[in-house]
Amino acid sequence: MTPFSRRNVLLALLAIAIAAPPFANFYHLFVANLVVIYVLLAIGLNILVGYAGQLAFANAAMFGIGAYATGLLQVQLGWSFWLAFPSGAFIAMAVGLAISLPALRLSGLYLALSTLAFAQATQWVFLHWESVTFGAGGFKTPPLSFAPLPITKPLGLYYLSLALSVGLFMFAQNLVASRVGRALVAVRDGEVAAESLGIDLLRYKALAFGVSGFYAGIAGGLYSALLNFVAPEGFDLFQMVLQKSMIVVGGLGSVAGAVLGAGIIIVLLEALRAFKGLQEIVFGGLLVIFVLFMRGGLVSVIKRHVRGWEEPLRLVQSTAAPAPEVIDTRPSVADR
Amino acid sequence: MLLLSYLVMSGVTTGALYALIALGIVVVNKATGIINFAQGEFFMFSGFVAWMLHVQMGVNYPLTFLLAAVVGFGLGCLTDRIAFRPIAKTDVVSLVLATVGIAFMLKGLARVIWGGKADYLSFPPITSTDPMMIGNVMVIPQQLAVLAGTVAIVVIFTAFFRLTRAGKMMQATADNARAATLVGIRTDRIYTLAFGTGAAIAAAAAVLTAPLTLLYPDIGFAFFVKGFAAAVLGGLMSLPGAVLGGLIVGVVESLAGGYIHSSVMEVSPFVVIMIVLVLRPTGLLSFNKIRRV
Amino acid sequence: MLTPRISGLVATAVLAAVAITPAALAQQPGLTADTIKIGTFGALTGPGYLYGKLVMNGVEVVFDEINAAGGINGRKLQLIREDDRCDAAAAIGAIQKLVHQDQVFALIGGGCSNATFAARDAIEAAKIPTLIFASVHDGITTPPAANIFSTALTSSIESQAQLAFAMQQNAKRIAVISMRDAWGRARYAPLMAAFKANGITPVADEELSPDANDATAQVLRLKAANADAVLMVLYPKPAAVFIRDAQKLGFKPLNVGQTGIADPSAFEEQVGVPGATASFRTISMVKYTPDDPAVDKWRRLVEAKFPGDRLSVFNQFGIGSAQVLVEALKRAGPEPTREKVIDALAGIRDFKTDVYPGPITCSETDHRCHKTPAWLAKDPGGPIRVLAVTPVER
Amino acid sequence: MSATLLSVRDVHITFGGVRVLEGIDLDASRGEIRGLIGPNGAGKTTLLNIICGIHRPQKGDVLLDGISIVGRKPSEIARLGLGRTFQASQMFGGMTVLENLIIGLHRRTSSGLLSAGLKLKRHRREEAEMEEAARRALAFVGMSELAERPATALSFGQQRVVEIARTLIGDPMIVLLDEPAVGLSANRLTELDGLLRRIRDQKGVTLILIEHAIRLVMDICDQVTVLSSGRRIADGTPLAIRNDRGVIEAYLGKDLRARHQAS
Repeated sequence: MTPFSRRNVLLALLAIAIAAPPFANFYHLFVANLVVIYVLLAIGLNILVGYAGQLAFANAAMFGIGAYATGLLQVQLGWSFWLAFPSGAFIAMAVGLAISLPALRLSGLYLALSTLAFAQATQWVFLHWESVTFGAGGFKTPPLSFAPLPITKPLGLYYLSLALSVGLFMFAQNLVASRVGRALVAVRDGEVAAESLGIDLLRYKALAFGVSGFYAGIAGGLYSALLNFVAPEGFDLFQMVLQKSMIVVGGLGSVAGAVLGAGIIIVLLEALRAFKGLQEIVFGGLLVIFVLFMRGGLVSVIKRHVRGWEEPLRLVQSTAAPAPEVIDTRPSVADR
Repeated sequence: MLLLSYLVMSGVTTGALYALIALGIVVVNKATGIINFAQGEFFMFSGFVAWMLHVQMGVNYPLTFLLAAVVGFGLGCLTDRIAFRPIAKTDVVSLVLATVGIAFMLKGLARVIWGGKADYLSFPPITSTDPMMIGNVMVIPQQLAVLAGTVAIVVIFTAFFRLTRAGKMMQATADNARAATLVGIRTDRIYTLAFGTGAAIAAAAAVLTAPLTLLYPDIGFAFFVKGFAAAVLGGLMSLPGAVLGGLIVGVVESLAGGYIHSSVMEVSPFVVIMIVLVLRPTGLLSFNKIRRV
Repeated sequence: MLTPRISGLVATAVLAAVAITPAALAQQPGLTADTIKIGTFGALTGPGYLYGKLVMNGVEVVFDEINAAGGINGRKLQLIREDDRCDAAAAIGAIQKLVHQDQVFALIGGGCSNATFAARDAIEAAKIPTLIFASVHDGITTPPAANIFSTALTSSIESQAQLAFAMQQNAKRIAVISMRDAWGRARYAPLMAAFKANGITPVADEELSPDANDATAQVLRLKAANADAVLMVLYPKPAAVFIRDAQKLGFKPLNVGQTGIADPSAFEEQVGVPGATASFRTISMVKYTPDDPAVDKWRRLVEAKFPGDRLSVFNQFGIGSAQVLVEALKRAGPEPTREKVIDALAGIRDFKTDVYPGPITCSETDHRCHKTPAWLAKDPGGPIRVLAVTPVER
Repeated sequence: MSATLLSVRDVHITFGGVRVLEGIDLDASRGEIRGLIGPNGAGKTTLLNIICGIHRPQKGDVLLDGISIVGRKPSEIARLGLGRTFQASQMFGGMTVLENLIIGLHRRTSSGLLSAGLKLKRHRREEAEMEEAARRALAFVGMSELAERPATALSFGQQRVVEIARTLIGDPMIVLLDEPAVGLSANRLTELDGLLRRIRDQKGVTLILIEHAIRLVMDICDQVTVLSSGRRIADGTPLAIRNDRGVIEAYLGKDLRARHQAS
C-alpha cells in the first residue's frame, strides 16, 4: 500500500487543518487563514500559467479586484458580506474574461506586457477613483459576523475559507483531469496543433483567465474580510511575485503543487521574519534555486520518491525513459 | 507652442532614459527570447557602484563610466551563468521567474549595502547646472548629456551588431538559434554576451542619468516597466524600435501630464500600449512574421 | 514539509510548555525579573524601510543606553523586531506574532501609514501599550484607542502646519503638489480639509509620482496657475526633481516641505542645482538635522552600532519615541503592568526629549502627543536655521 | 452529396510583397489520396495552411463539402471535419500518448466547465467512452503498449504515427498530411504506406499528402497535384505526372531535362 499517497497526505493535512484551531493562538490562526486563502490564489494562477501556459501578470490585480469589489459593495452600497462576497468573485471573473480578449491575439511576452499594463492600470484606478475606492489610503470593511452561529469571526472566517478552498480544490482537480483540462494543456503545448484538433483558442484561454479570475476573486473577498481593510499596496508587484513563486515552488501544472506551494511560501514568509532585512535576498534566492534545481517544483520531487502521487491528469515525468527506437531526425528549419 | 516644446523636450529626455532600459531588454530578448526582469535592478545596482566609485572613492567621471559598465557587464554575465544558462532549454515562465528572483536579490543586496545611508543618494552633475536656452526652450545641460549619451550608445550598439563578428553572431543566433548552432556558433557564449551587454547598457544609462534621478534601491522596477513597455512598442526585437518606443512612452507621459492632468501621467503609457497591442499585436516596428508550422 | 497546520500543533506544544512554566509574572507577558520584552514593527525590507528599519535602529540605541545604565528598575530592555513590509496583512501578522507568539510587554513601531492603520484593530484588541513612531495616518490615533499613542506628527497636524505656514508668509495663491501613495493620501485629505477650514481653495492641485524623473508638466501647470506658494506632499526624490525643474523654468514660489524632506542640507545636495532651494522651507518632526552638533552623541552611538550607516532624521524619530516610552516604563514603577504603562503614557505632560522640537504631551482624550513641528530653512551654502517651533492645536 | 469533398479555387496569397501562391486550383474527391508535390518553396505547406485556416488568402475560395471555409478559425474548420498533421512533431509534451489521442476526440465531445469541474455523471460517462475510443485507435495503429508513455518519450517515427491516429480519432472527412515520411527509416516507411492505405480503405477518409518521398507518393496516391513557385504546373494520375515535362523541368532544371530524357 501507499500510506503517503497524494490522497492520504492531502486528507491528513485537511484533518489537521480542521482540528487545529482550538489549539492555536490568534497568530497561528491568522497565518493558517492566509495559507488557505493563498491556496485558492495559487490554484487559480496555476490553471492559467501552469496548465494553460499563459504568461500573465494580472493575478495580483484580479485578487485586488475581488477584495475591492467585496469591500466596496458593502461600504458603498450597504450590501451584506454574504451578497457582496460572491458578487466580488463574479466581478473578478468577468474582469478576467475581459482581459483575456487581447490574449487571443497576443502571445508570450506581449501577453506578459499587456497583463502587466492592465495591472498598472488597475492600481491607478484603485488610487485615483477616490469617490469610489477611497484612494491610496484604502478603507476599512465592516466587521464580519457569523451571527446566528456561535462562532467568533476569526474562527468562522477560517472555516469558511477552508471549506471554499477544499471545494474549489476538488473542482480544479476534476477540471484539469477532464476534457477541458486537456484542452488547456494542449493550448499550452502547441497552439497550432490544438487548433487543428478543433480546440478554440480564444474560448479556452478565456476560460482559463475567467476561472483564474474567479479563484482570485474568492480569495480577494476572503482576504478583505480577514484584514477588515483594503488598500492598493496589498496588490502590487510583491504580491504578484509571491503568487508566482507559490506555483513555481509547488509545481507548475499541478493542483496539489499549488496547495503545497501556498503553504510553504506563506510559512516561509513568516519564518523569514527572522531574517531581519534579508527577506528580499532570501526570497529571490529561493525563486532562483527552485527554478534551477527543482523545476517541477516540490511535487515533482515527491513524485519521484513517494508512490501514489500521480496527478489525475497523467502528467508526464521528465525522467521517464525514452522509447527504444532511435530515429534519424532531420533538423527542420521551419521549426524555430 | 512654448508649452508644447517644453513638454516634448522633457518627454524626449525622460524617453531617452526609457529607451536605454528598453535597449538592454531588447538585446537580451533578441538573443535569448526572454525578458530580463532584472534589467531595472542592473540599472540600480550599477548606479550605486558608480556612486561608490565617483562620490566615495573620488574616481573621475569617465573612468567611473567605464568601470560601471564593466561591473554591469559582469553582473549580466553572472546572471546568465547562474539563472539562465543552466536552464536555457526550459519554458519561458521559469526563465522569466528566475530573472525576477535575481531582481529581488539585487534589490535586497543594495538595501543591505547602501540602505543605511538613510536616504536617496545624489550623484553630482557632470555638466554645468545652469540651465541653457535652445531656441526659447530652457534645458538642463545634463539632460542634453543623457540625450547625447543615448544616441552614442545606440550608434555603438548598432555598429556592434552590424560590423563586429560577435555582433553578427548574436544577430544570427537571434534569427535562428538552431541554425546558428549548426554553423558552429557557440550559442551559450552568445547568451552570456547578450546578458552582459544588456546589463552594460543599463549601467551606462545609470551613470548618465544618476545626476538627474537620485539613487535608491527601489528605483529599478519603475524603470523596468517603462522600458519593457517601450521595448514592446518597438516590437521587442529592434534596436531602433526600442529607442522609438522609449521616446513615445516619454512624450506620451509628458503630454498627458501637461495637457490632461498630472494625475494621468503614470497610467497614460500603459493605456496607449494596451491600445497599440490590441490593434497591432506585435508592436509598432515589427512586420508580422509568417507563422510557421 | 512544514505546513502551518503542523506548525500550529508545534505551537500548541510550545504554548502548553509556557503554561506549565511557573512564571511568577505570568499575568504580565514579556516581563521577567530582569527583562522587558518590547516589540517593534515596521518595514525592514522594501521602500518603507526608511520609516521602519532606520527608526528601529534609533530605538535600539536608546535601549542600549538605558541597558548600559542598568535598565529600568533593574530590567533590561529587549527589542524584538518584526517586518511588516508596509503591507496590511504582514502588519497584522506582525502584531499577532509579537502579541501572541513572542508575548511582548509593549509595542513601539509603525512606519507605513496604511499598514499601521490596518493593524490598529489587532493592537486595540490586544490592549497592549503602544507608541507609534512614524506612521501619520489620522485614523491610527483619531478617535483615540485606549492603548495607542503617537509621537509622530499626525497627518492633520502636519497639514494644518503646512498651510498655516504658507498663510503666515502672506501667500495668496497656494497650490498643492502631492504623491498618490498611501502616505501622500493620508496627508492629502487632511490638507484639503485644512484648506476648507480656512475658506480657501488651492489654485492648482498637481500630482507627482514617487519615481518621477521629470516634473516639467507639473511645474508648467503650477506656473500657469500663478501659484505663489506650493505645498509639497512629496518624498525627497520627487521633491528634488520638482525643485530642480521649477528652477529650470524660472518658477520661484515659496516651496513648503514637510517631514518627508526634513533634512534641508541633504535635500540641497539631492537637488544639486545651486540656489534652487533658496525659497524652500520645511517642517521637521525633529529639531536637529543629522549634522547638528546637538545630536553628536546620538550620531556617535548610531554610527558605532550600525557601521556604514549615517545618522538620519529617521533614526531620530526612533530616539525621541524610545525616550518617551522609556519614561512611561519608568513611571509605571518597579511592578509594571500593561495598564500602568498605558496610564503612564496618557499622563505624560511636557516631557522633553533630545530630538523633538517641543515637549511631548499626551492626554486621556488626545493621543497625538507630538504637536510642535519645527520650521527649517537653509540658505544655499549657508547653515540651517530653525525659523520657528509652532505648536499646532485644533 | 457531390463527389468532390474539398475544392480550392483560384487561391492567391502574398507575404510581405512576395507572391507565394498564384491562382491555385485543387480538387479532392471523397476517399481519394491526393499527393501534393513540388520543389522546396513551391508553396505546398502554405496551401495546407490556407485550407486549414491558418492563413487567409487574398483572393480565391476554399470549399469543404460545399461550404466556404475561408475566413473561419482553424478550430472551427477542424470541427467541420478537417484534420491535419504537421511537418515538425506537434505532440503535446505534457501528456501521455493516450491523452494525446483523447485530445483528438475534443471536437466530438461536449463537456464544459461545470460538468467537468463538478464531475457530473454525464461527464464521467463521456470520459470513459473517450478513453475506450482512444485505446481502440492506438490498437488500430498497433501501439497499444505505449499508451501510458509520455508523448515526448516516443521516437520521431512513433510520434508521427500517433499524430496521425490523433487526427483520425476525431473522425474527420479529410486529413491533410504534411510530410509524414520525414525522418522515417525504410521499415517505418513501409508501415506508413500500409497505414495510409488502411485509413483510406477502412475509414473512407480523404487524404491530401505533401511528400518528398516520391516513391511513397507514386505508390499510394490516386491523384497528384504539382506546385512550383506558387503555381500549379500539373495535375493528374501518378503515371501522367511521372512523364510530365513541366514537372521534370521544375524538379531538375532545364539543362538536366535533356540528360534525363537521354538516359
